[in-house]
Amino acid sequence: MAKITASVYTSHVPAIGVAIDGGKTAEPYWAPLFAGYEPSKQWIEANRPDVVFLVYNDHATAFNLDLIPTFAIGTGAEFAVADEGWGPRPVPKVVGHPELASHIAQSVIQDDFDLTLVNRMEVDHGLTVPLSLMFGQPEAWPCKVIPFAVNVVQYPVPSGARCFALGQAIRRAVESFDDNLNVQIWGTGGMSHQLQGARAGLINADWDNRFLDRLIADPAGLSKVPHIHYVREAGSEGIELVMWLIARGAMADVAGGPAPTLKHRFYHVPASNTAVGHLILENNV
Amino acid sequence: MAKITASVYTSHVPAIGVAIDGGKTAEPYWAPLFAGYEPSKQWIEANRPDVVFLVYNDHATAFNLDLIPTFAIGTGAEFAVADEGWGPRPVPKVVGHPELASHIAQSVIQDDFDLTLVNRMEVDHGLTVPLSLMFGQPEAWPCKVIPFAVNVVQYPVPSGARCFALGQAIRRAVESFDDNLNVQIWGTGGMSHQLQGARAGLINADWDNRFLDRLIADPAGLSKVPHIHYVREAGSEGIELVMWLIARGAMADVAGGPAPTLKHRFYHVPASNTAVGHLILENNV
Amino acid sequence: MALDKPYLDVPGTTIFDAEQSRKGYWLNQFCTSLMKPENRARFLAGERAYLDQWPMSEQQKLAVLARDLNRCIALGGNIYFLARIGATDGKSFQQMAGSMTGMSEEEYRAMMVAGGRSPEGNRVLGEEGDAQPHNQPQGEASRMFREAGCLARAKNGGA
Amino acid sequence: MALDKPYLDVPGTTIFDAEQSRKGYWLNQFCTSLMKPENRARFLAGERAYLDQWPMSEQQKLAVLARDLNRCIALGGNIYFLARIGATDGKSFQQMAGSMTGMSEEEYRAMMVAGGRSPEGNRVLGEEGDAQPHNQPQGEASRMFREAGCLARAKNGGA
Ligand SMILES: [Fe+3]
Ligand SMILES: [Fe+3]
Repeated sequence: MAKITASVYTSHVPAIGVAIDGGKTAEPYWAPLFAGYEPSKQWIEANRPDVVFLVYNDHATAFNLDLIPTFAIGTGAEFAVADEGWGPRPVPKVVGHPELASHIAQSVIQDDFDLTLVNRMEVDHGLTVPLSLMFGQPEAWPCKVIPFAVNVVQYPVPSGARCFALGQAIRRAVESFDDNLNVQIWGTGGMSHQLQGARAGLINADWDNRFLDRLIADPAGLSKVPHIHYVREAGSEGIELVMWLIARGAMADVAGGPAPTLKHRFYHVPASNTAVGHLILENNV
Repeated sequence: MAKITASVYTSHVPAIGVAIDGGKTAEPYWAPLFAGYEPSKQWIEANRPDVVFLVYNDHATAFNLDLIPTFAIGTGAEFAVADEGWGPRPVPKVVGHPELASHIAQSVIQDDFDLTLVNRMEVDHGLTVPLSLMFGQPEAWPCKVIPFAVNVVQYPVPSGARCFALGQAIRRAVESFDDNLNVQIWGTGGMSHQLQGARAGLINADWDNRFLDRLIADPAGLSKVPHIHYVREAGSEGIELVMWLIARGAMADVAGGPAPTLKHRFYHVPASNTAVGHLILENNV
Repeated sequence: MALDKPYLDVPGTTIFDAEQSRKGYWLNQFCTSLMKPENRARFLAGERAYLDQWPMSEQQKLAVLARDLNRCIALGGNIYFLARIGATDGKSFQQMAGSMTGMSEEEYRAMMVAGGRSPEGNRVLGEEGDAQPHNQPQGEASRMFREAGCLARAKNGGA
Repeated sequence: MALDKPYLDVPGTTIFDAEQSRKGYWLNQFCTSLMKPENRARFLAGERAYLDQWPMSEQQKLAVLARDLNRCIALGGNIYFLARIGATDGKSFQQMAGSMTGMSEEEYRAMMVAGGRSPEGNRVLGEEGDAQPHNQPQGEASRMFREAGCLARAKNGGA
């Protein structure tokens, strides 16, 4: 049986990718941020997943205005790294897990989530920066990755409650897969940031830290926060945080199991325009 | 306020399009079928909609295996007629209603339906054959059309119950649109047919007629029929009938209003490989 | 436990699910390419060469060349994709569907005009309907096929 | 009644909803074209000619030529699409975001290093924060801008 063993949460700021790719991680601006991910690299070395179910948003890369899926699951065998305008990041291609991805798709569609299945798409910094933060710069990514893209670009984006319920359905789906697989689910994006207008650069450290507290201890309550609160408090792009609720919904305690163990918590301002938040929660089942 | 005034249900067999485009509607094979749509043409002449919300399935035309949305709503200004391999049908392009379509999308996504928004796609016989059956061969279609494509090609397809619930959400969405619009919702596809294997040509007139009975009088009960019943009883492609439940769910009685009036009912075998069913239900509100 | 597939015991019927879709990915995408008139022309001008541009299995290519739609479906094809091949050949959906039953075009058309194939005996594998595996192929061809089989068996001493 | 848009009273913020998306469709699709290196080169080699191939409004084209991202957003652009223009110019997301505040690159970077813009006074239109319309533009440029405005008003007799 496949099992969700842990969930990882992290911002996916493009500038972090630029810093890694350009060898700038030791510079004074970046050193404190990367220091915050050192424990995570050690943790994942000791807790290597077979598959990462990686929840992220596409930033007008694979999907432009011709077609916008609310939830898209990557069921393909591999996914190329996109050219977002600066040339593709020099990172390995992403290898999928078509069998598990199709299995999850089948299960959650029967659970009334109206997914879009995608066999061919390019993945952008939303997916590759978290991989770089956790795995560094390997020749090939050390595990398979199922990309799961959420629309948070054009409104309406899915509600926190919908995301939280989807996470629960994903958990049921993973646990009904016959092969023994160690699966981690990652929720990415956020924390507070705004990339537009006179309000660009907004950071709300208090709100972010309360979000982290509640994500750990009261995810069901947190899932009921309406979008407008994210926008007002965490900036227009802070809405990406709803994606963390998908990963959190997949943890055992939400289905009546034991509470997860907090293995790591980190918060840092700034990375470029953005506040960086990071959590690792381990399941105890 | 926009209002759903009626729902129309019809098969969308490609050969019907070929017969219309080729001027064969008076031939002995086809005459009984087109006679069955004469009352419908008169009815729609007297009950001209401003917009048709047209539920159909794409037959590997706009969507191939690269990307398969469960539910896709056409929010674009117009939609070209596809070349399905025999050259495009000689019918007018389809003009959309971007404002109403976006409004419906926004409303039903907030109601937890995970739509894919599509601004650019070509539409196939699933959408154009019903238009031809109801409107004949005009220079331009006499109303706007919002294409709504449902995946019934690759399993899992959405359940009857999910489709029925979606119809109810669409009704709420239409009624919250400010402009006065006469909106019809059409459910297309089916009835019994199988296009593959040793069982090709299966027709189950009893089952089809019970489906029509229940769609009129007991849609909530009908919506609980599992997929496998459709496959066993109505052939592998009979599964298209789940789309009729979207249109039926949008009728007033489902939301506690008065029962609709049956304006027309027609059933005919065969059109090519398929049984043809057709209903018109008028709302009494 | 794995997901339920309640549709595996329907005779003469392959449900196009994720597993079939993975198997038939390139076969179906090749078919999609035939939606462009220039590709239809290129395919017809040199079928094998056109097929060799696609990462399809040799079995899939042979099934396409033979226009054996049942075999195409067994190898992951889906009828709505495969219909692009029929369209390229100028065939209708009725001709394509009929070709999978073993019946002649006239036999299949006559069956449809007479009300189509009955579901009786064709709901579950192991019943006695005309779509059951042990009753294939169907139509006039099948009688000739069976007689030829009998003759062959008689010749080989009944093995 | 129409759908609720509770996000219209957030200062300095445009939510990219269906209405903005319709308005900005071609502007954003033009931006998408810049994901291909050959298109970036063609755009840089002749910006106006490249823009004229797209059914964008004249206002949208002028806003792109001026690299006025605030104006682009008002005309239906979305920052993730508009970022392709910045990428083509070799600019970072920080440079692009900063350019919309009126601050210099150094001022904006310093604000971020100091912990970013405070949400205080910036949650609802009409409060007193630095992102409110009556406090634009921000930074050193604004002081010069305001002084210039005062001088002009003084010159025009205080109108
Ligand atoms: Fe992001
Ligand atoms: Fe159909």
